[in-house]
Amino acid sequence: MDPILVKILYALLTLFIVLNYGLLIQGIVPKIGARVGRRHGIPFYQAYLDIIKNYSKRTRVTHGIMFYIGPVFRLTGGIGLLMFMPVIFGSNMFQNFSFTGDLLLVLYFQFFGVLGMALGAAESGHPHSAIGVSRGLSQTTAFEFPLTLGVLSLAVQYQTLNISDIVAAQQGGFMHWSIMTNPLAAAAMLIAFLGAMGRAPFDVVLAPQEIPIGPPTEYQSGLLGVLQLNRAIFPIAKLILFMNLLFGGATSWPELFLKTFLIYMWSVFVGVVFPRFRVDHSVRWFLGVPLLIGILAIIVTKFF
Amino acid sequence: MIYIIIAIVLGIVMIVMSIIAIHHKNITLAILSAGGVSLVASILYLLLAAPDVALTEASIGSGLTTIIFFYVLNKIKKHKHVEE
Amino acid sequence: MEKIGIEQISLAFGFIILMLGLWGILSRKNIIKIVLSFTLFDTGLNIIIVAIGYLKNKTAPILDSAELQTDTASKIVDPLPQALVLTSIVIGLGVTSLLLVYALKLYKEKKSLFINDYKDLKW
Amino acid sequence: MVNPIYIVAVLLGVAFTSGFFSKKGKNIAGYLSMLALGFVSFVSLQWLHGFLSEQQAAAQIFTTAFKPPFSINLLMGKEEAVFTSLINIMGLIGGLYLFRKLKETGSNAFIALLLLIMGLNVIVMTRDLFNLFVFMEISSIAIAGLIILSQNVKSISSGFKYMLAGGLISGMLLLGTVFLYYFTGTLNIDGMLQQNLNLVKGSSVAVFLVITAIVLELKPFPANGWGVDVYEGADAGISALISSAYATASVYVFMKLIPVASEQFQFLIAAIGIITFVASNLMGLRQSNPNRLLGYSSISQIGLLMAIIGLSSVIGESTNFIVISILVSHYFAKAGLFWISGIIKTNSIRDWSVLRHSKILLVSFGIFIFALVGLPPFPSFFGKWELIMNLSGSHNFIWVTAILVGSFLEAAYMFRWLGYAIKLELPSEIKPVIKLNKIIPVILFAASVITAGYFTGMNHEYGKLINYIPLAFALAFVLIEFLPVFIKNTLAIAGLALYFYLNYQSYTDISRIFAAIFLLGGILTLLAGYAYKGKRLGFFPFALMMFAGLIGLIEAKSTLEFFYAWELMTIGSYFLIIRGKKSITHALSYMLFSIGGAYLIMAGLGIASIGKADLTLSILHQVTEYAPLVFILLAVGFMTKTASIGLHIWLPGAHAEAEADVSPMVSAILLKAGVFGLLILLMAMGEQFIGKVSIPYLLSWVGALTALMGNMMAAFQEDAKKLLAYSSIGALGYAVFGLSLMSHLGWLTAISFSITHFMLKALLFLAIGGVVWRLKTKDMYKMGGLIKRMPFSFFSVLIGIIVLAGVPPLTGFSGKWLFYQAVMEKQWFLQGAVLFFSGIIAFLYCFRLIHAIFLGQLKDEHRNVKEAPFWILVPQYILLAVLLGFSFLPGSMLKPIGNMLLPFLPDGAIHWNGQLATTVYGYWNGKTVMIIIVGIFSVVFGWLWFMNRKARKIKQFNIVYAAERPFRPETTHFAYNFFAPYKKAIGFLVAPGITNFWNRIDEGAHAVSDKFTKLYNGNGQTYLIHIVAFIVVIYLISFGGF
Repeated sequence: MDPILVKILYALLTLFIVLNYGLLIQGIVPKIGARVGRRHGIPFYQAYLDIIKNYSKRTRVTHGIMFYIGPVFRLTGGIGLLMFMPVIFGSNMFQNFSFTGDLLLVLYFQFFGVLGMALGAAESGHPHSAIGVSRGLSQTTAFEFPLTLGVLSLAVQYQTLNISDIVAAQQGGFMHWSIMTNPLAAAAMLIAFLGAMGRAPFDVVLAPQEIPIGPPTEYQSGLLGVLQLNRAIFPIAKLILFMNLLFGGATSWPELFLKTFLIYMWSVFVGVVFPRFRVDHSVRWFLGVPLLIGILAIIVTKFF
Repeated sequence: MIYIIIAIVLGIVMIVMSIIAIHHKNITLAILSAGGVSLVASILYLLLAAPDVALTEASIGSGLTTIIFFYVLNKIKKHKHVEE
Repeated sequence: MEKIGIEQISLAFGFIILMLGLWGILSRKNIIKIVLSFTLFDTGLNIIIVAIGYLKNKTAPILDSAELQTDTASKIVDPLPQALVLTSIVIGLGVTSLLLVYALKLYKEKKSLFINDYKDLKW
Repeated sequence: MVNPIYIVAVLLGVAFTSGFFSKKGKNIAGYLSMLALGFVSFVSLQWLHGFLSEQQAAAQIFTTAFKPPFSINLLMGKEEAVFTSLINIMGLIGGLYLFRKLKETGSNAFIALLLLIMGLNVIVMTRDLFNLFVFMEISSIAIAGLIILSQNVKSISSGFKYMLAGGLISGMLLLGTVFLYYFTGTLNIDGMLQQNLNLVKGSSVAVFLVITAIVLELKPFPANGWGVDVYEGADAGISALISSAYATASVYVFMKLIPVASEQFQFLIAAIGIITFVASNLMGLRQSNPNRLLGYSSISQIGLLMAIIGLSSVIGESTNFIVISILVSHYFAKAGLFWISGIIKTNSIRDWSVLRHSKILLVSFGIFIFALVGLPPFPSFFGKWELIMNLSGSHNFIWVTAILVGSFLEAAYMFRWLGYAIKLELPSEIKPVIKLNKIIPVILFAASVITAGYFTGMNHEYGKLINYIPLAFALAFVLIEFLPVFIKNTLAIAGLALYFYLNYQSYTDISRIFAAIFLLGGILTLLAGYAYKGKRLGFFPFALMMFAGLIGLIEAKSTLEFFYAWELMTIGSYFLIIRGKKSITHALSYMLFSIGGAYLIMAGLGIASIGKADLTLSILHQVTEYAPLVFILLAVGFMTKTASIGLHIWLPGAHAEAEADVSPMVSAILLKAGVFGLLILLMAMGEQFIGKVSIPYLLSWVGALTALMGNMMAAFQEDAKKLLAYSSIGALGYAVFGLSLMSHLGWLTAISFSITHFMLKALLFLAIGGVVWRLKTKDMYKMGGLIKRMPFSFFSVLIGIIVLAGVPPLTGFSGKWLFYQAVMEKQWFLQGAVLFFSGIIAFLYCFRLIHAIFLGQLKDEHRNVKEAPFWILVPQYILLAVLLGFSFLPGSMLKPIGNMLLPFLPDGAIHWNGQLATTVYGYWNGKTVMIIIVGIFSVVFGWLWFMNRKARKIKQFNIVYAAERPFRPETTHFAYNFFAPYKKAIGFLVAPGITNFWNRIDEGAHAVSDKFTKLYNGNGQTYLIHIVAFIVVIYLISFGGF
């Protein structure tokens, strides 16, 4: 078979696994939260129900071309992010298309979906969408700064911007993981990770508890379904990225599930413990201590 | 020696007249004193072997200038008169 | 020390008159007085020039007598400064009269000869 | 040759004859006088021609049979021919200008004019000191006579002050003359020069008196209140005579006599001159009366000449060239400006917008100001250049600094004035009466100063190498201004295209890239010009002048050519910028920063030329002394154009207020000139150090902070074009950073980034320009929902911002990717992180730009807005096509650039395999990334489209709005202060500190100016005290051992 075709098929397989994993996590995590709070909670397959419901709605409305394309951008961004990353270390099958670009491509490609989504949401003309975008973008710029410093610190440490190489360098036991070899960078990145996941205390962007304020305000039916698919894929892609950079990657799917789940739980725990930040607070917060840690990480790796 | 004494006397006269010309409140007297300085100076020129300069100074520096001053002064006075 | 001659004395008086004139120019507030001080200033200047041109025991640079016709240059005083003074006196007259014309015109404008009144242009 | 004695004879004869004409005959007296002045002009010009064609030797003319010292002798040499020509022509043309006024007064007035000119002629020609005194007296009496013609109290009192000061000064001169005679036994200047006066005992006091008197004639600071008052009080025509003819003669007298003084005394006078120059220009800052302003300017220029002549022993043989070129500019310009002032008759420079009633006067006004400030192609440009080269070439940095500071101050008030004339509202009540005899002199002098500039250039060693063809092409458009835009635009495009076609092969590699940006970019932006209707007066000459300058930068071989081109570009762009509606202050600050930068460049090139025989640009390769200083001066100079942090405040306003197609010109193209300059500098000088700190390292921080500040400011703008302008500042910060890396990758980043930025900024400015064109507002919150009305513009902006933000797969990412490889290689991570942060902030404003304008709610008043004009869209879509092409095949652009850099930075750290780029750190395949993303996108889109093909399009207000239905788009469109939380969090970082800093400097200068001018209290007597005090102080300095 044509090697390209094989690659595409394996990529689709990856996508399928990740999608299901993402959807399940979406259901399981609230379920755990509910059980801890001694409530019954939603069924773990709730996310599947939502998607099916959205796709089977008969009323479908659109505000215009950008409104229509926005979710496409969003989902392309999520899938693309996954596609440009090696998922399972050492497995030829699950390298996806990571040979076409390095860490930088991944870092910048995150914004592809964000920007497209923001544009789509903006066309709806709903002020709440715009407010959500404003909040989201503001917060993103803030946590990206320590994140980048951390990533740069890793790049300095490993003298490469190639994700596979970074993962390779961490093999051989957890003492080789970046989180152990470069704790400062890891700290900066993991703090930034909280912002990237968009959970409490940084969830004012979507404001899930209130009447919907945030980019997807106007979306419904199939369009919302696309967004939900992305909401399943995109966080997992990010988790995989952090896993690759900080926790030595994964050599098999179970390892991947375990590591990503634990990383995910880190943001969940923080979210449970801390109250929500307002955007101006979170911006200042990210540009405070986390930024200093990031700078320190750079200095330490460069000079010591 | 006598020339020197004369020169000194002339000089003192000139200084005195200059001071009058500058400080006296009566403008007519002042103009006359200034003319006087010129006149005395022309005598000094004679002593300094410059007769032609002396002549010129006496006629122009002393005479003509004083006349012009009075002419202008008159015009100003007339003007003042008309105004009043 | 050289013996003091008439030219040194004249020079000194010339300077004194010059300075008095300058004093008048700088201190008087009446425009006519200022112009008057200018004539004094000029007179002092002229005295200085003539005194500089004067060399002792020489006669005037007018070649009328026969004895002066020979070896002229060593017997007469330097004629040049005297010529200069003549010119200077005439120019002085011109300047003085023009100053007076200005004084008159100024008076016509503001009915005042007080120089401090003419500060329309400044800064 | 006509014996020059006839100059005196004819003038005197006609003056006497005129005396006989009664009031009825005053016409005849007038014509006769003009005839006489024409004749003497002819005589002196004939001599001048003789000298210039080198057929003539200098001639001595004796008035009697004796030789000096017993007789008065006149000399007609080359300099005398120049100066008498200037004086006589001024007499003739100035007489023409004053003709009606003189005729009203009668034949006496003509006599005064003739006597003045005669006096000045003799002053120039005579070699006899006493003769000089006499004719100076005659001239000043004649001037006093002319001043009194205007029967108003200002004029008369100023004349009186003039007479008082003149009396004192001439007394001093006479005293000095007599003393000199006493000590040397001669009145002949040549005779004095033969005896070495330094050895003659006691002569120093005499020399002091004579020279100080002459210096006082030249109105040194602060003993010059009388001079300023005369310039203001006298009739403008007479002020022109004083400034151009009388001052010219005085300067020559000074030149003639200065060798008598000792070298030390010459330096003292030079110092006085430079103090006068700086102080007068400083005081000029706060003037609002045009004549008084011109007076200060006149005095300052003469002060400069005084300094130059005093420094002649340092400057050497080019002194005469410098003096004459600066003097000639001043002569034409000052006469012309005074004349224009006389036509306009206003008391405030704010009323000079009335000039716009007469285009030709406005043009002349501009020419004179440029000539005065010393911009090309006018004589003073070459003079000032030569001066600075000489002084800095001989280590006289303090003088250079003072001269440049003074010149800068002069430029400040001159350009403020020009701005007023071009931009301020027309006062309705004033309309100048323009008489033919008054306008002809102005035009004549304006034309002459250009011609003089050309000849000065031709007489300069490097000036004659300058390629004047592009400038001539630009100026030719002045002649066809009456044609409609369509034809002129076509001609301009054809001209640029032809020039590029003919020459691009002669440019070296990197120059060719910039030539393409400049010229092809020019053509693209000019295409948008077809959208304009009518004639578009004043656009094409200046646009093309800017392009001429840009071409010149590329073609420059010598330092002078480079500087000439730099200044030319500045002039052209200044006029482009000032075309904008509210751009008066922005254009001024643009000009001031440009001029300041240009002076730094000039000083840098001057210091670089130390010890070099020929001044080609290659001297930068071999700077031995003060290399870091040269580097800093040039770098800061270039960074005024790249608008780096601290020097950026001119840019936002200037670019925002400009017209739809001018903004891309000045933003996308012009800024690259600074990048080009920096590139040349870095190529030539390499890395320099201050102590142990590398200057490029400092530069990298400048770049990083510029990017951060620019982008952050952009995020908070409400004005769409201002947003783009700040974004340009930020983008140029990237370019500066890239250059500062001094590595192959760094430069590759910088150059490719420059190309990309050129395209996307042109694209965005054109698109937004088109929107502003239709909506007549630049405030984004007043727009919204325009995607429905202007889909093509929307698409341009969409692609533009994706490229700008550097999101893969479009070509903006290639810049980011390269940038990181370069940062990794150089290990400058902190700067890199700052730049990354600013790159993220770019998302904020990118989104805001497209959201507030095209998305959200459509306003009621925009429901019928049309798409942007076709011709504004054309260049956009050309650019779009190129951008998308590059995105698909980034290697095709980057690889050739990398090859071009190999000769300079041989370490080609990047390797290409098809479209796959690899460095030590990473890899990237633009083409594959593009294919993958497009693939995923189409699949998702296809699927969504399939699922939702029956989606219903709903109306504008049909949104989930808490069970309400909003009706007003204004309240529903969330756009104003879009990033409020962000501003609250870190807005303090963009508090206008730098603007305040510059404002405070400006205020400080004005306050000092105010203090200084208080010296001139208007009292004639005070002025006399100044004079006496001046004499005493100078005496104490030169004899008292101070």
